[in-house]
Amino acid sequence: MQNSFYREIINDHNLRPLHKHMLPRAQRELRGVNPSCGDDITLRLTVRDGVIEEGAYTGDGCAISQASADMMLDLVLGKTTEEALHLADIFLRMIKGGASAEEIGELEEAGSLIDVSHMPARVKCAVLGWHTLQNLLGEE
Amino acid sequence: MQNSFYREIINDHNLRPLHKHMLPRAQRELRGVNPSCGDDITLRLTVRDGVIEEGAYTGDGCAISQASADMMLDLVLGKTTEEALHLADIFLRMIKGGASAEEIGELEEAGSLIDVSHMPARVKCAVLGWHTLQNLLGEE
Amino acid sequence: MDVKAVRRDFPLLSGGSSLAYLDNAATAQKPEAVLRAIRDFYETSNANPLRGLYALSQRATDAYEEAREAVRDFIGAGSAEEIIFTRNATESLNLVAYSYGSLLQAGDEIAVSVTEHHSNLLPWQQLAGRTGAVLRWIECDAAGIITEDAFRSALSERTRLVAMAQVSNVLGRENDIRTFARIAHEAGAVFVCDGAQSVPHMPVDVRALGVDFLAFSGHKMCGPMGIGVLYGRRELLEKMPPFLFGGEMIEYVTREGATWAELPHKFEAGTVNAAGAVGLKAAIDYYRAVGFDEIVRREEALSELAYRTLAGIPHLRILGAPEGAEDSAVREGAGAERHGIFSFTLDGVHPHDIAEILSADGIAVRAGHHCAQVLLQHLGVSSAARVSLAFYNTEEEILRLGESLRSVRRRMGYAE
Amino acid sequence: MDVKAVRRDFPLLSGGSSLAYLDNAATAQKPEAVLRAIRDFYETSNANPLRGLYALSQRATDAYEEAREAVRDFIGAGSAEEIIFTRNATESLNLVAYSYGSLLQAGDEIAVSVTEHHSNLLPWQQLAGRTGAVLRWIECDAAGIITEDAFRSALSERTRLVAMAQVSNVLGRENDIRTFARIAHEAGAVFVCDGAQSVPHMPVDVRALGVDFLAFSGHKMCGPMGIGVLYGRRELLEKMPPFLFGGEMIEYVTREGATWAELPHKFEAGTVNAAGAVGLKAAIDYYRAVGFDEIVRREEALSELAYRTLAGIPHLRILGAPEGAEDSAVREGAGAERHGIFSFTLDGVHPHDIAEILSADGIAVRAGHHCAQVLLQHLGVSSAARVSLAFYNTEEEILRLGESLRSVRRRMGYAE
Ligand SMILES: Cc1ncc(COP(=O)(O)O)c(C=O)c1O
Ligand SMILES: Cc1ncc(COP(=O)(O)O)c(C=O)c1O
Repeated sequence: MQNSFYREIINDHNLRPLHKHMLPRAQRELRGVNPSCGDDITLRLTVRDGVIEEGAYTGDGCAISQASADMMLDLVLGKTTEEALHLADIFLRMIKGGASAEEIGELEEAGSLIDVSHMPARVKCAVLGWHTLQNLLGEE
Repeated sequence: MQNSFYREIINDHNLRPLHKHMLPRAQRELRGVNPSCGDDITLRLTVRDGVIEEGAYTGDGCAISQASADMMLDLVLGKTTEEALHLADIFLRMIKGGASAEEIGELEEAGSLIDVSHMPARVKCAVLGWHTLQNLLGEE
Repeated sequence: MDVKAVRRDFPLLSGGSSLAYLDNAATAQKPEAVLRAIRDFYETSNANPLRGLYALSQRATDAYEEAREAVRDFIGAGSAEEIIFTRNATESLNLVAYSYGSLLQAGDEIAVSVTEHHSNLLPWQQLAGRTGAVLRWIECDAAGIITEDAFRSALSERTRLVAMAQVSNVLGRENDIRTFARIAHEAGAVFVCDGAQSVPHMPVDVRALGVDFLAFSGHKMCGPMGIGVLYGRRELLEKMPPFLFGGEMIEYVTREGATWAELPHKFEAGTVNAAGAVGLKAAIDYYRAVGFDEIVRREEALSELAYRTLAGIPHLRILGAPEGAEDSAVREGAGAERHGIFSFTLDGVHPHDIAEILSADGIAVRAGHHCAQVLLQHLGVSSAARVSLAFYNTEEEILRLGESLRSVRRRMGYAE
Repeated sequence: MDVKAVRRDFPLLSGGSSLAYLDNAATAQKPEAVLRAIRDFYETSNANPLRGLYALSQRATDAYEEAREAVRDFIGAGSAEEIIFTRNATESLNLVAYSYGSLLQAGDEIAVSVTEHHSNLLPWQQLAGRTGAVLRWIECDAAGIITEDAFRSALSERTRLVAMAQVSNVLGRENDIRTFARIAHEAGAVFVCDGAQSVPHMPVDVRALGVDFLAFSGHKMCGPMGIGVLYGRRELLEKMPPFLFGGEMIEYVTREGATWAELPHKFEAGTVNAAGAVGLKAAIDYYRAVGFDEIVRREEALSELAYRTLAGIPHLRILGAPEGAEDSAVREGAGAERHGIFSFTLDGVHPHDIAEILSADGIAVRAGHHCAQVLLQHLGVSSAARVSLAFYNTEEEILRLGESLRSVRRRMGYAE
């Protein structure tokens, strides 16, 4: 499983991330860390009228943590904060094995991380960005 | 083993001790205790010119601890403190399995406690009086 | 219950030895299922749990966490994070005394019953010494019973912690933990329950009892040695500092300081005893397979028989029983109330001699202070013999015990 | 050494699985002899040791005390009373920190090396916090080596205690304990040696080394989980207060206070893990049967091969190795010096991804901070992969590791 898993989307998002950069005009930022493995992400967003207009992350960590954050931003940019939280909820349930196929469809590319639900040691990596997003948006 | 062991000399010394009484004119007294089982002996002696003239014990405890003290007094009364310490040394070695048959002969009746060397849980009971004697005579 | 079949599950009991093992309060025998579970773990899942990314370590982690879940379910805890694996009940109680105890201050009061095992007494006595807290004693009556009045009179508005066993390891009496925990809470104290002698013998539900902490040992309930449990209410565990420091219990460490892992790991420093936890789970499964109700019923019946047998023996005095109880006078249920634990003396014979003679007859009982010197002082004896039963004991073993006991005074040289 | 034969002794390794288990520094696999010893204990000798007067309890006591004697002999201690059974090395070190630590005062100094495992670091950091003692760091150089100068400069006339591992669990380097212990003693300090990674891999003699305390775990040397050892010099143990309080560690208890049992029981509260101790003895016997010299020779050879293999892999950096070491440049003995422990990074690939990919190839290595965050901060990495060997590993496994590692960057999407 893991072999092919690494070969596809994840490697791409890890090696050639679309959203891994600074965001000078960010309104909000939050750091999320997995102390046990050293995954470390800082998420930055600009929200206007309830819509996530801009977003990016910086950080360091395993392919899964970085790719997952990148896919997440791909998905939530341009969406309302409500929609973003809804998607985060689905993602976290998917990783725990509790989301429907239909819901997973809503996650688009991030749905490919469903494999992590069979890799308990990597769950923390996959959800790091999403938890950080929840905390950042929940902060209002 | 234990069955016959209890049937003989020990029961006799336990039930009808010769030296279990107070000793009003005692010069020296010392208490010895086995905390784990509650064996408790107070040994009292009168020593004149290096000879144990009078001796007795009071206390409480299992048959082995009481009988052993009684036999010990039987043996050391009238002997010099040096001889008494020599006999105590033999007794303690016997219980640990390190005395010769000849030495054990010197212990007279107390030699019957050799069986205790096969009953590790009772070693402390058997040696209580003898240790107390050593401490009492060593105190000078 | 088919006792013969049950005994066949226990290699030590079924190996052709005629030993009557009546020292179950000290430690229980182990069924084949527990031995097999330990071996299986080492043969198929042995790795250091919690940190490995490879499949073997994941298997070890799963086995360990399944054991935690089994314990949670067994004692009715709300969450597996409230289950901390320790070495034994003693360590569980020390953990609370060191960690929760560090929140106490001089002048605070700790109430402990006089019937406690040293493991639920010394940690509090030492804590009082360290902090300047005051140790208050909850007294029992001559029968070993702690009344509500006695309980209340040991408490004050300064009481911060109450420690009490659910079942005494000397008297076998069960304390009314539910009531006492409620009263303790009303006084603003936390309630630490020593379940070492109750969890193996009756269904215990921490939420129904309302206790804040519960400690017990695997080895007394047919599980392996080296594994114990501390249940703690989450809110309390969360505010408590760690006890042991080392691997697996941290979040961040720098030269200046450290932050701690989440529950339950915060309290599990170093490599865990996963094989022990797996063995404990197998013991719980075994209890389930035999049926806990069945176990309780059988132990009650054996207890009744044992009480009647002991009460009928001349010169024998059961600790905490009315003076001179005689066979015919034994009230129904008086035995079952003792949960299979009977401590006694025999006039003129030291308990060590009793145990030695019974041992010669192939009967294993304990003699001594049973790690409850304060209780024995209170009852005015320096030592006692103790019989303690488990469901795998037989009526025949109890009758053999009775016969052997009847012969002891004669064999010690008394004319009956 | 006939490795094939040795591997047949290990059920998990010989069960037809093709797993290359290279996480031995985390925990070792168990030979059949150890599993059998545990089972034998429960089948023939299971009782609560130390207090029973009946034959079964005596057997349990004998088995337990024979295990203590085997440990004494194994590490060259003067007396079995200096051997305390604990749960693991972590608990052993915490015992010293709580108990010996209580004799320290504000302003006293504790010296700890930056290379330590959290289990030999946090207890001292916490002790400093509790007592007001000052924690001083013994620095290592970029290769992870602690020089005598570095050691001396962390000591002062206020140093009361020095804590150091004999072998680092990250770098595999061996510290010159004999020299450091002597210097510590000259400064008036006691020397605590963490032997978790040394005792399983080299003959350790506490008197030859001159250490005051030595801690190690059974599970890292083919013994069971849940049993560890603390060696302590008798004079020190005697003046130390007990750590855990409860059954079996007292002499007298009254309502007012207590006096303690003699060594080693003073430090072994509650029911002991006799089966665990018996399992550890079986592991020691197994080491003897295979031959410790043989084990050391073989582990040195495997270490050499592993170092050469790793050093030859592009983009791979071994922690504490000279920058850009290349296959041909590897000095003879440079691998053996690491006692089978190699931590490394691979440019552009997070260690978790390395471990995951190796796991997919049936190779078990660890990734993370290895409970040594202070060392990793010092070396400037946040995480690393680690290979750790035992005598039952094979050359073929190491070659497979090399191949697999060579493919990792490609499989992560890099063009080599
Ligand atoms: C150097 C070192 N010290 C201490 C420990 C702690 O050992 P344990 O987890 O068995 O307590 C370890 C193992 O993880 C170690 O490698
Ligand atoms: C009531 C009670 N509490 C605590 C303990 C201590 O249990 P352990 O020795 O397993 O820690 C015991 C058993 O000896 C006990 O009977």
